[in-house]
Amino acid sequence: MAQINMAKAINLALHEAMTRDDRVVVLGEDVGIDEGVFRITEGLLAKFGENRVIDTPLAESGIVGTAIGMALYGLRPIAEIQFSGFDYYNYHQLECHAARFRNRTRGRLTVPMVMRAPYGGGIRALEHHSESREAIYAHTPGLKVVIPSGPRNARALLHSAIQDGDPVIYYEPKACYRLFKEEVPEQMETLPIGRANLVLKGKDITVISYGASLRAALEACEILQEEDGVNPELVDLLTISPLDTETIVDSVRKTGRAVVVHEGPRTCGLGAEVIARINEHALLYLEAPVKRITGYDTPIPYFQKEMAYLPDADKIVNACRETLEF
Amino acid sequence: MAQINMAKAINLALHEAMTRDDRVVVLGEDVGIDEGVFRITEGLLAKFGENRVIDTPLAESGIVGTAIGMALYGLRPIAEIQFSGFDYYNYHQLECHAARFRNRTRGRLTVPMVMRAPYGGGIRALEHHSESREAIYAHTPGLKVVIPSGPRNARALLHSAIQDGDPVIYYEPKACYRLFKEEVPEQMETLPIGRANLVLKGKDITVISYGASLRAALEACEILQEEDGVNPELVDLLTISPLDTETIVDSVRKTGRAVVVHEGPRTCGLGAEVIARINEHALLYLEAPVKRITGYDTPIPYFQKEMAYLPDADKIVNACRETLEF
Amino acid sequence: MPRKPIPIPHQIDYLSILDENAELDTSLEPKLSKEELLTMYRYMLLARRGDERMLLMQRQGRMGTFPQSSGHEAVSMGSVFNINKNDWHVPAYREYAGCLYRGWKLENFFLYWNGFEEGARMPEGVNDLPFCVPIASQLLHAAGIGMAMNIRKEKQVVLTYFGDGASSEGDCHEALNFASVFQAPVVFICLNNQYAISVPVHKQMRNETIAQRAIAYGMPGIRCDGNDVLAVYVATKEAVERARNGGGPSLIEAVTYRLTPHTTADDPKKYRSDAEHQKWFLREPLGRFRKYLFNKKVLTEAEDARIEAEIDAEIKAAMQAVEQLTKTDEYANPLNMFDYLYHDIPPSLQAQRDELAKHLESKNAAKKASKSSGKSKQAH
Amino acid sequence: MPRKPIPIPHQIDYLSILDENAELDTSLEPKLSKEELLTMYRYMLLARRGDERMLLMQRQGRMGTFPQSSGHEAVSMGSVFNINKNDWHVPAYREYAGCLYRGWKLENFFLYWNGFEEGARMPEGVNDLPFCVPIASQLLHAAGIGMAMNIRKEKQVVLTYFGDGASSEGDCHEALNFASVFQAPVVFICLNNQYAISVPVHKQMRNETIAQRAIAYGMPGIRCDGNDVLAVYVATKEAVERARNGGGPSLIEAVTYRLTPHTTADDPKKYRSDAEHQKWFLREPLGRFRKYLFNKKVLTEAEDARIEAEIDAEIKAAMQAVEQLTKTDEYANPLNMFDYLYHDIPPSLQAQRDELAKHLESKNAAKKASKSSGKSKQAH
Ligand SMILES: Cc1ncc(C[n+]2csc(CCOP(=O)(O)OP(=O)(O)O)c2C)c(N)n1
Ligand SMILES: Cc1ncc(C[n+]2csc(CCOP(=O)(O)OP(=O)(O)O)c2C)c(N)n1
Ligand SMILES: [Mg+2]
Ligand SMILES: [Mg+2]
Repeated sequence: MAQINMAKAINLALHEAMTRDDRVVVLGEDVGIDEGVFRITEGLLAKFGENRVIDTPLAESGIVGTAIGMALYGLRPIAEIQFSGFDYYNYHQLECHAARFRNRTRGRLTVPMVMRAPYGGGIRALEHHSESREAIYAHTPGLKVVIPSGPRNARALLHSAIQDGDPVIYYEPKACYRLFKEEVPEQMETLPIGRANLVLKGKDITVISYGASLRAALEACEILQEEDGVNPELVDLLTISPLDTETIVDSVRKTGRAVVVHEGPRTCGLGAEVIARINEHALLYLEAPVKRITGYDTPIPYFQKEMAYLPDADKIVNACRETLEF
Repeated sequence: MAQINMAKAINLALHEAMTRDDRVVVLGEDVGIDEGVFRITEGLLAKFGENRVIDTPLAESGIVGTAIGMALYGLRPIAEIQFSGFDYYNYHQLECHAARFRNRTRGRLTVPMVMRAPYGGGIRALEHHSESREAIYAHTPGLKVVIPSGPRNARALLHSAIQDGDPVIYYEPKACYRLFKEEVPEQMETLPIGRANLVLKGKDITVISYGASLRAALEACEILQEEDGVNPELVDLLTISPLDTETIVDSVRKTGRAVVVHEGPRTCGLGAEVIARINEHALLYLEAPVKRITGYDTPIPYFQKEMAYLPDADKIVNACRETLEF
Repeated sequence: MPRKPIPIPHQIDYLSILDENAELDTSLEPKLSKEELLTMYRYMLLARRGDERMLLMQRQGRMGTFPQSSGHEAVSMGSVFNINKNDWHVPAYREYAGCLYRGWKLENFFLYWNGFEEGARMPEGVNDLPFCVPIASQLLHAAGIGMAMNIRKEKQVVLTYFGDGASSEGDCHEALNFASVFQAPVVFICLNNQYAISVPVHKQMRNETIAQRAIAYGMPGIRCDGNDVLAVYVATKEAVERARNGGGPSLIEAVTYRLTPHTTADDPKKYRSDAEHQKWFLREPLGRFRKYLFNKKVLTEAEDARIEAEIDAEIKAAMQAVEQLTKTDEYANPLNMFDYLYHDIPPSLQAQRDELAKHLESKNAAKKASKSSGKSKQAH
Repeated sequence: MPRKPIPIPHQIDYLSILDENAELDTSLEPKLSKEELLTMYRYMLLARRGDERMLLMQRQGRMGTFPQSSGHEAVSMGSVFNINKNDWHVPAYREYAGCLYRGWKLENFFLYWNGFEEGARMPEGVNDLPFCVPIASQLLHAAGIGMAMNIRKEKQVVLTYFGDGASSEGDCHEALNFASVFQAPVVFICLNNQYAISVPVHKQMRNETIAQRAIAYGMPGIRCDGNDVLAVYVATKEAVERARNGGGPSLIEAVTYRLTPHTTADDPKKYRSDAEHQKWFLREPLGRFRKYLFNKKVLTEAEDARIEAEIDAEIKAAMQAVEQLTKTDEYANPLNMFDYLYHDIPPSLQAQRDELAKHLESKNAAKKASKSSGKSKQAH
């Protein structure tokens, strides 16, 4: 198949999923005739009609709450929240219900649904349009949280999310939507939820990241290889809940050093959890404190200053160097 | 002054604050004639009238959103959410507004308000009535999060929260409401927000906790003293955001071992953050991995099994012993 | 361009058929067979007696805090009697009568309110959601189920319930609006029992009725006597037929009264008068319906006694069944808190399960040891 | 107990005074002085020209994505003209005219939509909240401010604004209900511009008007021509007077049209027709008001040209001011992201500030070094 970008890859997965399973429906604000504010739902309305591609009223709790009802009924709804900064409006529906129905009813009722939302900064957007609060979902038992980093894994993971029997939060790093292209296979494919990916095999230091930050991490690793002759191992988490402890721990046991990178706020973010698991399973292998290159504990600033807020290759390179020299 | 329990101490602080500052108002569900489902607002309606003690409609976003408006106008609202498990309904108001107005307007407008809510398990309550998700707030830049552990600090911290210029989440460990009494001074007092308390000075291991879990931690420390001749240092965080890194780190540098205890879910919980900070500032002092005794990554079960979910002295003692023997 | 009133094509009716003295408006009386009437009566009575028994159990410490349903039987039963097994029923938490009629077991109640998740596991074949504690959130599930029926072109309907207090939540608004926009076959039934815990309805809203909220959604609305099972039946019948025939959602306000405290933890003396309670007690639904059945000769003293005895036996059997069930490992083992969260347990959660398993084992071992040694220091 | 309609004591009027052809209903014409009329015109024009200039700047990359206000000037100006400085104004994000009249500077807009928080710092003495991006959430702040006025027994009022799409949010419902229950002096003004991005109002709701939502809250409601600044003025005047005299909140639906895309990132060709746009373009508020002023001889060509020139100069001055401001350390330094979050910066946040400061320093040093050495590898 041709080289496609992540926006196209997600769109492709939606087309494929809706074609193969008529229980799959898409709902959200502007997902129909407008084809999504990022054009992620392009072509869906034309192909599948108003019955399965549903422009909803402007109400996030309404979108997620009715999606839960649809899933309980037996459909496979995919609810789009226009920007992750607005999914707080529906958090109670996810926490109180999507995450709990299976447990509450001892398996009798389930909520196989996906909530998709673009998240993260770097596109010069308005206030509330650049948030990265995936940790809230990772802290919510009963949800799974998947964050792709490129076209191919985006498509595969979206299929996995749709086919999963449990509710999955699928956060799309919007800065990557049109950042680069990748070959995706002709055949649709899935990727196991809960499994991280070793992007680079190395031995000197482990860099752990996901989503848009992964690009910065990759860039940093290349700089380290080129300029420092260092061999970093780069882990792309892909799923942040449940977390792939094994891959993280195996790598750190090998390298003895690690840097965690994400753009969400630092306190109680994913970096903290990764460090806690390293502490639990690989403390004795550590040669240096694990560093966190993350968003700061402030709201992401308006776009003039957002690049200073976000992790970038410079910050990661410096953190790695400090960790290596520790 | 007489010995009083925590429920009474919080009530006392409300009486005092409303007496000394007529900008202080209380609003929430059943806070008026019913005096709160836990009787925390006892006597307030009778003393301060309907104008300042406001029974609201049943709508959490409404309560917090209007409290934000009141604070912007110049009042000092105290919004009660009946149970913390329902404050997800108003999270968007806190994240998008309470936490941001000062920053957004570069100090021009501020939201000095308190959101009080009883949190945590152990009182044989219904589903959604025993949640402990303080980490969500700790992960939200712009909020402060205070959790008292006993009558005296509950009263003092509530005064600090009310007088603070920024929005404060004041989570009340409801299992402690009537658990024990303590002497509180005649004069009203405050405690600095952001400062932890050394409950026990020790040298062998640091136990870090807060809220209702602190009781279990204290019990565990006493067992360790008695049965093992171990000298634990017990830190009561009191504020979980901003976190008192210094007190934690100083203690761990001294003891070299630590156990963190809280009842919220483990992944991305406060324990993770505490471990991350220990890693950052005291890694080389660590003799063993820091253990987490926390709620599991499931919703807290219905009450028949909640005690197995919650941290208790047994679990903490075992964790400390394993850490000491590591 | 003068100033002129906009015609608003909505009328809100009030409906009452069997009044508090069991006087009947025969012109409005629905045609229900003897069997049908007795079925309704039976489940209303079962709900009432179950409620009363649970109160006793609660006082004995054999039940947790729970919201009683007494007084709400007519709203629940009168409405639910209009739908079929393959329709959906989305209760709040006071619809005991309707739930029992739908196929819930008394065991579901006894377990649920006593802290066992198993109580929320509906019997197979029952298209009901369990009770919903977070106020108003269930209304969106009902709307979504209705939307799904339209998507799948199924001619089913959904009944869903909420309180007067619940009407203030944003989710209630969103649910009514979604259902209206998508013409979902959902009947929204408000049990206006005039209080949300201590807050009276006139502090909850300033509008004269909840029914008139229907106008805000371009949806049919009606108010009825919620203690009159016949009025509720007729009002719901219209709404269900409309929904089934593609006419979209409706809003029914059923005015009733909570005969009991809000829950077993509540003291209504603080906020409502004896006189008011007394007045409404005389209007309660069950006695009125019983009189009607006697007047119609559908029910006799003997038959009534037989039903009471049958119900009593049913309750006792359920209590015994629950006593047995809760001793089984399936119900009693704390480790089952991990077993239903996801379809497959993830490794990190399995590790937590193992951690607790180890802890429980060592605790049991310690307990055994301390039993033999006589000392017992450690907690819980 | 028959079935009978419940009288609902609410009437929703439609109000139009100056129609799209600038025909006037003189019986309804408000008494406004020449100065008043010119002030209104001036701020409407300033908003329009500011909007147009920002679009140019955006196309040149000197402005971020922003929602244009063109077409909404009458709703904003006609309403805001009824309140005083010490009343409160709680906009959504299209009320440019009213904001400028209230005392916002063009700089506020130019900064805000170009990614500087400083744009949301209102001048001292202005009782306005900044624009609000999370839809409908501001309505609760307005309700709370109104409640606070009652608590403090101040005779102020609040005007607040929201879109047709915003009316679907739970927060909108909660705000209307709180304001109603507490009789807060709040006037809720819905700019029904018939679209929420691409979603037309008939997919947003099924009710015939947004004004009839007032009935759901037992609150006065009115619908008016939102392109008619006189109608908006009169409708708001009634509501403001009622609010100020203890009569509580009101809901005004002002029917208008977004003359532009939703934001500069939107392409309305996908979802609305040229014909429709054309039709509504002819109804736009500014030209109509201008005609009225000419007809009344309040405005002449010369005076109009003078105002245009004045506005042009004002816009240019603001652009220059912003260019200077944004070069200052106060505006440009990324470290200021830490400086306004709390009254006092907590130690752990100070540590993060220091971390970024160190990083920026080393980056600057590297930049300087690489400038001299000619190589430039690292990011951003
Ligand atoms: C979102 C939420 N907020 C608060 C509560 C606590 N609560 C439980 S029942 C109740 C009152 C409900 O009143 P109403 O809707 O009238 O129903 P009723 O109990 O009278 O049947 C409250 C406030 C809750 N369960 N959920
Ligand atoms: C809570 C929330 N959801 C979604 C959005 C994205 N969004 C911005 S404007 C808009 C449409 C608003 O429509 P309307 O209320 O009619 O106002 P208009 O833009 O037409 O003035 C949407 C969906 C948002 N800003 N906030
Ligand atoms: Mg009620
Ligand atoms: Mg609009």
